[in-house]
Amino acid sequence: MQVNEFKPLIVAFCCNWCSYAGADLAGNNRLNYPADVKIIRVPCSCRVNPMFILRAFQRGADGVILCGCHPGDCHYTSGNYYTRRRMAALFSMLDFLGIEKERTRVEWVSAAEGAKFAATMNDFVEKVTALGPNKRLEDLRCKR
Amino acid sequence: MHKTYLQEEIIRMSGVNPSKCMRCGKCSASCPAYDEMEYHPHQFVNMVESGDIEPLLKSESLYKCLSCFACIERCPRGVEPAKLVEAVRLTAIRKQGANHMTANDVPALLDDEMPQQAIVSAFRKYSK
Amino acid sequence: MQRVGVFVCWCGSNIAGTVDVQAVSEALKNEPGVVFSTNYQYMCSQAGQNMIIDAVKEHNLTGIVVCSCSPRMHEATFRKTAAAAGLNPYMVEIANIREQCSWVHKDMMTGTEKAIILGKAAVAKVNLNTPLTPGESPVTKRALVIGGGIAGIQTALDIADAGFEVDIVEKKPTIGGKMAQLDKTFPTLDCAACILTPKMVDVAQNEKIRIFSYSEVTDVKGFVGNFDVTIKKNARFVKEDICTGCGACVEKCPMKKVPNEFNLGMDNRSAIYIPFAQAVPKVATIDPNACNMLKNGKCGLCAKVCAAGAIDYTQKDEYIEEKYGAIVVATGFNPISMEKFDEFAYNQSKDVITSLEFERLTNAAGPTAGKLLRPSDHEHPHTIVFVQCVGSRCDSCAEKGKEYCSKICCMYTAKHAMLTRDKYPDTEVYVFYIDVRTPGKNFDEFYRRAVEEYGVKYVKGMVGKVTPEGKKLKVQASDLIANKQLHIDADLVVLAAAIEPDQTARPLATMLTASMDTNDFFTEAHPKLRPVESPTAGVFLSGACQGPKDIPETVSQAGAAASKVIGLLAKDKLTGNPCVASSNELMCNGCSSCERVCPYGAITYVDKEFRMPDRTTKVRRVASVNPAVCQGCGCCTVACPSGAMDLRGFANNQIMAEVDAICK
Amino acid sequence: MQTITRDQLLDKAVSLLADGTVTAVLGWSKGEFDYDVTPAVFKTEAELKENFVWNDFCGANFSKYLVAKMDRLEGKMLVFLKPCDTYSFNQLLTEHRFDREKVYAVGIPCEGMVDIAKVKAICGEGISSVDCGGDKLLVTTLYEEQPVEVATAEVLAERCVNCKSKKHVAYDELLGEEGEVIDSNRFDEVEKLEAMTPDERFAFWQNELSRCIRCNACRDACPACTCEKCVFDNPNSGVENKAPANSFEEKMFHIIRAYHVAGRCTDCGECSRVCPQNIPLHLLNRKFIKDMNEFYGEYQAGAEVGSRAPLVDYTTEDLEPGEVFDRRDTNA
Repeated sequence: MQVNEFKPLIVAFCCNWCSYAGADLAGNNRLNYPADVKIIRVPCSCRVNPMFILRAFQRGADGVILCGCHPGDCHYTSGNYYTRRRMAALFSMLDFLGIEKERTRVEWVSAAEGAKFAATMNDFVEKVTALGPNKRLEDLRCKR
Repeated sequence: MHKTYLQEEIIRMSGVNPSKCMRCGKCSASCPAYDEMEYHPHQFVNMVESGDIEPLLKSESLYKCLSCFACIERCPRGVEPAKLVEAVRLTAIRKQGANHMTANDVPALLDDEMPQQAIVSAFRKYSK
Repeated sequence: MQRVGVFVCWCGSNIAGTVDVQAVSEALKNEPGVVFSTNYQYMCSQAGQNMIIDAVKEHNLTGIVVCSCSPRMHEATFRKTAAAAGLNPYMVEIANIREQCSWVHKDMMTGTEKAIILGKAAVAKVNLNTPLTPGESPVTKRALVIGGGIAGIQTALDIADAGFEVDIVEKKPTIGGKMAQLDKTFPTLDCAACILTPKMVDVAQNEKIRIFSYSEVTDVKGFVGNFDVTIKKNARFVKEDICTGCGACVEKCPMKKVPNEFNLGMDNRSAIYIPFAQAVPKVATIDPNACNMLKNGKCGLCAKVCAAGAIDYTQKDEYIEEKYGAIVVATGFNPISMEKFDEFAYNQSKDVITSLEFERLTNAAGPTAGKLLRPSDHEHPHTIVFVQCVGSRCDSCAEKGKEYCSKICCMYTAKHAMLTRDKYPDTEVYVFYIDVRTPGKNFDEFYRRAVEEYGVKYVKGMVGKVTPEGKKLKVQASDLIANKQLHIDADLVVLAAAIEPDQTARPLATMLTASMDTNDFFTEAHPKLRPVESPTAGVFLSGACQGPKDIPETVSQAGAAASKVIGLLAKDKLTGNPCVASSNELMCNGCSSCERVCPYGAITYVDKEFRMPDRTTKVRRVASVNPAVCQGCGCCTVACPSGAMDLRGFANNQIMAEVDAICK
Repeated sequence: MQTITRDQLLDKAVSLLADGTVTAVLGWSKGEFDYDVTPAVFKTEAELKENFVWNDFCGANFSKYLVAKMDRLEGKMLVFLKPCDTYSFNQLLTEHRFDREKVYAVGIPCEGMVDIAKVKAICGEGISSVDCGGDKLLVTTLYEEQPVEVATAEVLAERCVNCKSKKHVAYDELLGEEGEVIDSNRFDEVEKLEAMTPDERFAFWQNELSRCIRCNACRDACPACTCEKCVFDNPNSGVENKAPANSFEEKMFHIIRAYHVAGRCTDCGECSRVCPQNIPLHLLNRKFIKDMNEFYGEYQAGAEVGSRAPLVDYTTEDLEPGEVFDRRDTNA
């Protein structure tokens, strides 16, 4: 029997000003990371509603990562500070419900950190792959 | 730059970050024992930073510092040179097994001229 | 349902090398709403753009998806293309299949697969796009400059020169600021008054400029182009329009023992006073804390001697409301307090002074009429010690001083030392320095002249202690080059005190929603590319309120701020970013969560009447977003529990659709 | 046993109606059984005398009713507030959800309310009457000849056992004695769950939440859930669903419900009180409260009108989302 290699589905929310540009820079420098990562552009990390993250899990994402400007560097001055509180609360709650904590992550990536973007994605994909498919938060009707 | 063991020990013991020094010399300007010293407070900081510890260990300057802490008080960068001097001094003392002192040695050292405080502080230092 | 056209770009081999573009355009044909799908070598080329325009017309497209390079690269290009084709420019979505796909993946199969998914997400989003039009708001063609120092003066003059009205609000009775107190200016040694006072006169005579002296800003409402500002005119008890500035009242005033703040308390003034001879406006002001008439009703001499009848003891503070299109902050700096530096004996001896006090001592209009005399005994000092970096470059843990370099001290100390040696060659002048920083045009030459031609003794090292002893000041210092400790008997010690932003600017920053850094300097919108703008649209920065600056730098920044203001006021209407938040009033709870997180103060609350199903009406408090102020971060949308707040262009349902398309 | 009597409350309500201070009274009305007391608006003395009750089953928090029930009311509404209700009252004022001018709030002391589920666990089903008196309940059931005596302390609701405050933080008039904020053990249960492995926690919640029938009672009773339109009822929100189609949606609903009230929840415990499936929903809310207390400093929603909740505030030194786990792992 052939063993199917598990390819996780990763949704990455990136803020337009820093992290999306950082992802572009990773591209400009041809820094590889797995194609499992799909990026959604948002104006600021603070635009990301916890509902988006839960929706991604519901529809079968195996991991969700949120990238924004470094604290203090937000294009909108304070957006990522709110993100930091919201996500701290949400992630702690998901953990409280028994969801694997490695499936969610917040990472600050500046427009100059193409290498960090690629490294972060490589690491995140590796960790989520090790966990296997997301069973605990998946809507079984929407199976891929 | 790679730090020597001795240098790291002194930095650790003193809790001082010598690379914060901006070479203003206010420590040496404040030092009441300046003229007694071979290596002055600012040189102390600089020599620890560059790992030049051996000459310090051998220098008389170590024992000229009054620990008045004027340099600590006045340093605009919070470097605290006196703590470095103390750390080097301790290192020197710990190396000198010959100078070790026990409580039994104290009575023999007592005389009318010697201030008691000096005996006590010597005892503190040399018993470590 | 939209009619979507998909255009997949090869970008030569940049995309096509790793992504099967043909397969992508084929796969996206089957997506909901897609009626046309194609691929081309260079979509951004003129030919590629024409292809899009033709397709829009031929297939009646209502939405466009371009699978190409990053939207940061060509989103604007394709929006223009859409507009040229008669579509709303915001009906375009870009799928980034170059930087975030073909360039980071090597394998054709995975690259193609991912490109298709990214394309699907873009199609899903564009299906929910709505045409967006940038909002417009009118511009009040008048500027407000807060602070009447050289920064404020220059900004106001430049704005007025372009034909716009400007008001200056200055909290002191006269404009002029710190520069008016200076003697000579480095590196050219022109006299400060000679170059400043003509500008002050220009301000006074310029028809476009109004001066609110002895006034302060107490409230700011509104937004870029439309600020409503309340200015408090403090009662000066003299009718400004009648007073001729003759000075008869000042002469006759019996209360003459008030410390003169213009001379930093080194001499006295009367209770009714004109700060200095060239004051603008040249109008007397009564100090209510010193005037006997105001304190206990006994005197009234000034009213008797005033030929113009300008004295009015009953004058009250006056509040004026004005509208402005732009605001320039030019609140300047002050030297920090020397109280905590015990080692320099500033509190113990009158002969330990700050550099600003030294300026007054050498100024012909100062307390000693320009003769360099010791404050304690009015004798000529023979040995002068200058100490640099007092309170500057202190570590953050040292609460006495500031962490930053105050930037101007090296040069003014060189100036003081040079001038002293020039006028009094018998004086011995020492300058204790840590570093001498002279990065400016002709600055280093100036400093070298002080050393080489004027014989100023520069000593690398710091002063550790100053002890007053009899008539002398014992200075203990280190000379790091000679490796010795110096003991100097000085007659005068001059401290180059660090400078800090004016403390009254803090509440102003709150009013303007302009941010400040940890040192209370105003933050610029971008440290390199937008140095004279604050992050709040319509608020600009001029002079030392943004960071330590010398006069030439202040003047150039003032001009830069003015040009930004002129650029803003020259517009009749402002067009905003259409991707702004908006609140669905039917769903809004009025809970204020969004208002609390908005970094721009763009959200206000209004009471709105709603018709209920049973034909009654109900008044509810609902959020209202000012599209001219909103920058579109979307923070409010997440704070909103009911989801009433949404962001145009990045709406909840659009992002959800993208998530769904990716996770399908 | 409550220290204040029905007669005292009735007298207060009747006299305030009579002198025109208020035109309506928000109070508890008797239901079919002694224990199913329901909230009601009374407009006349007769209605009050007939139906008004005050006993150990008057758990309902009236604050929320002030949002909807005052639209067409001429004059003021009298509302009785137990200490925990006053926090919700303040929180709703912070959110501008009702007009303070139109309310006359009477603070009343509370000695804790009884959880009928606990009574049933002791006495069984078929309870025909419950007599609240002294520190005992006299429970008559269809199946027992003699009434069963139950100590009130044994059947107090969980939220009352771990009561956080006997202090009234808002009122126009206070009946009885003012109490104190209590140093309660309300986070013990949360800590117990935190100490479990993720698998155990998942199993625990899987078991609890799978009982959910999506009746929405928790949302409807919650004084923080006063949205004009709930996201779960809004087809455009992307999370609309009326009934759980699978285990995910149960979780999604409860996470979002708790998240939406995070920082605003006063921990009044109404969600768990009204849950017909006895799901310990308050634990989700308390987890958020406990986290935010630990991460950002103690904060009690509703303690002051106009206070800024942790999620609409920040400091530049806040901990990173990844650190919430390290923090717990090192604490453990």
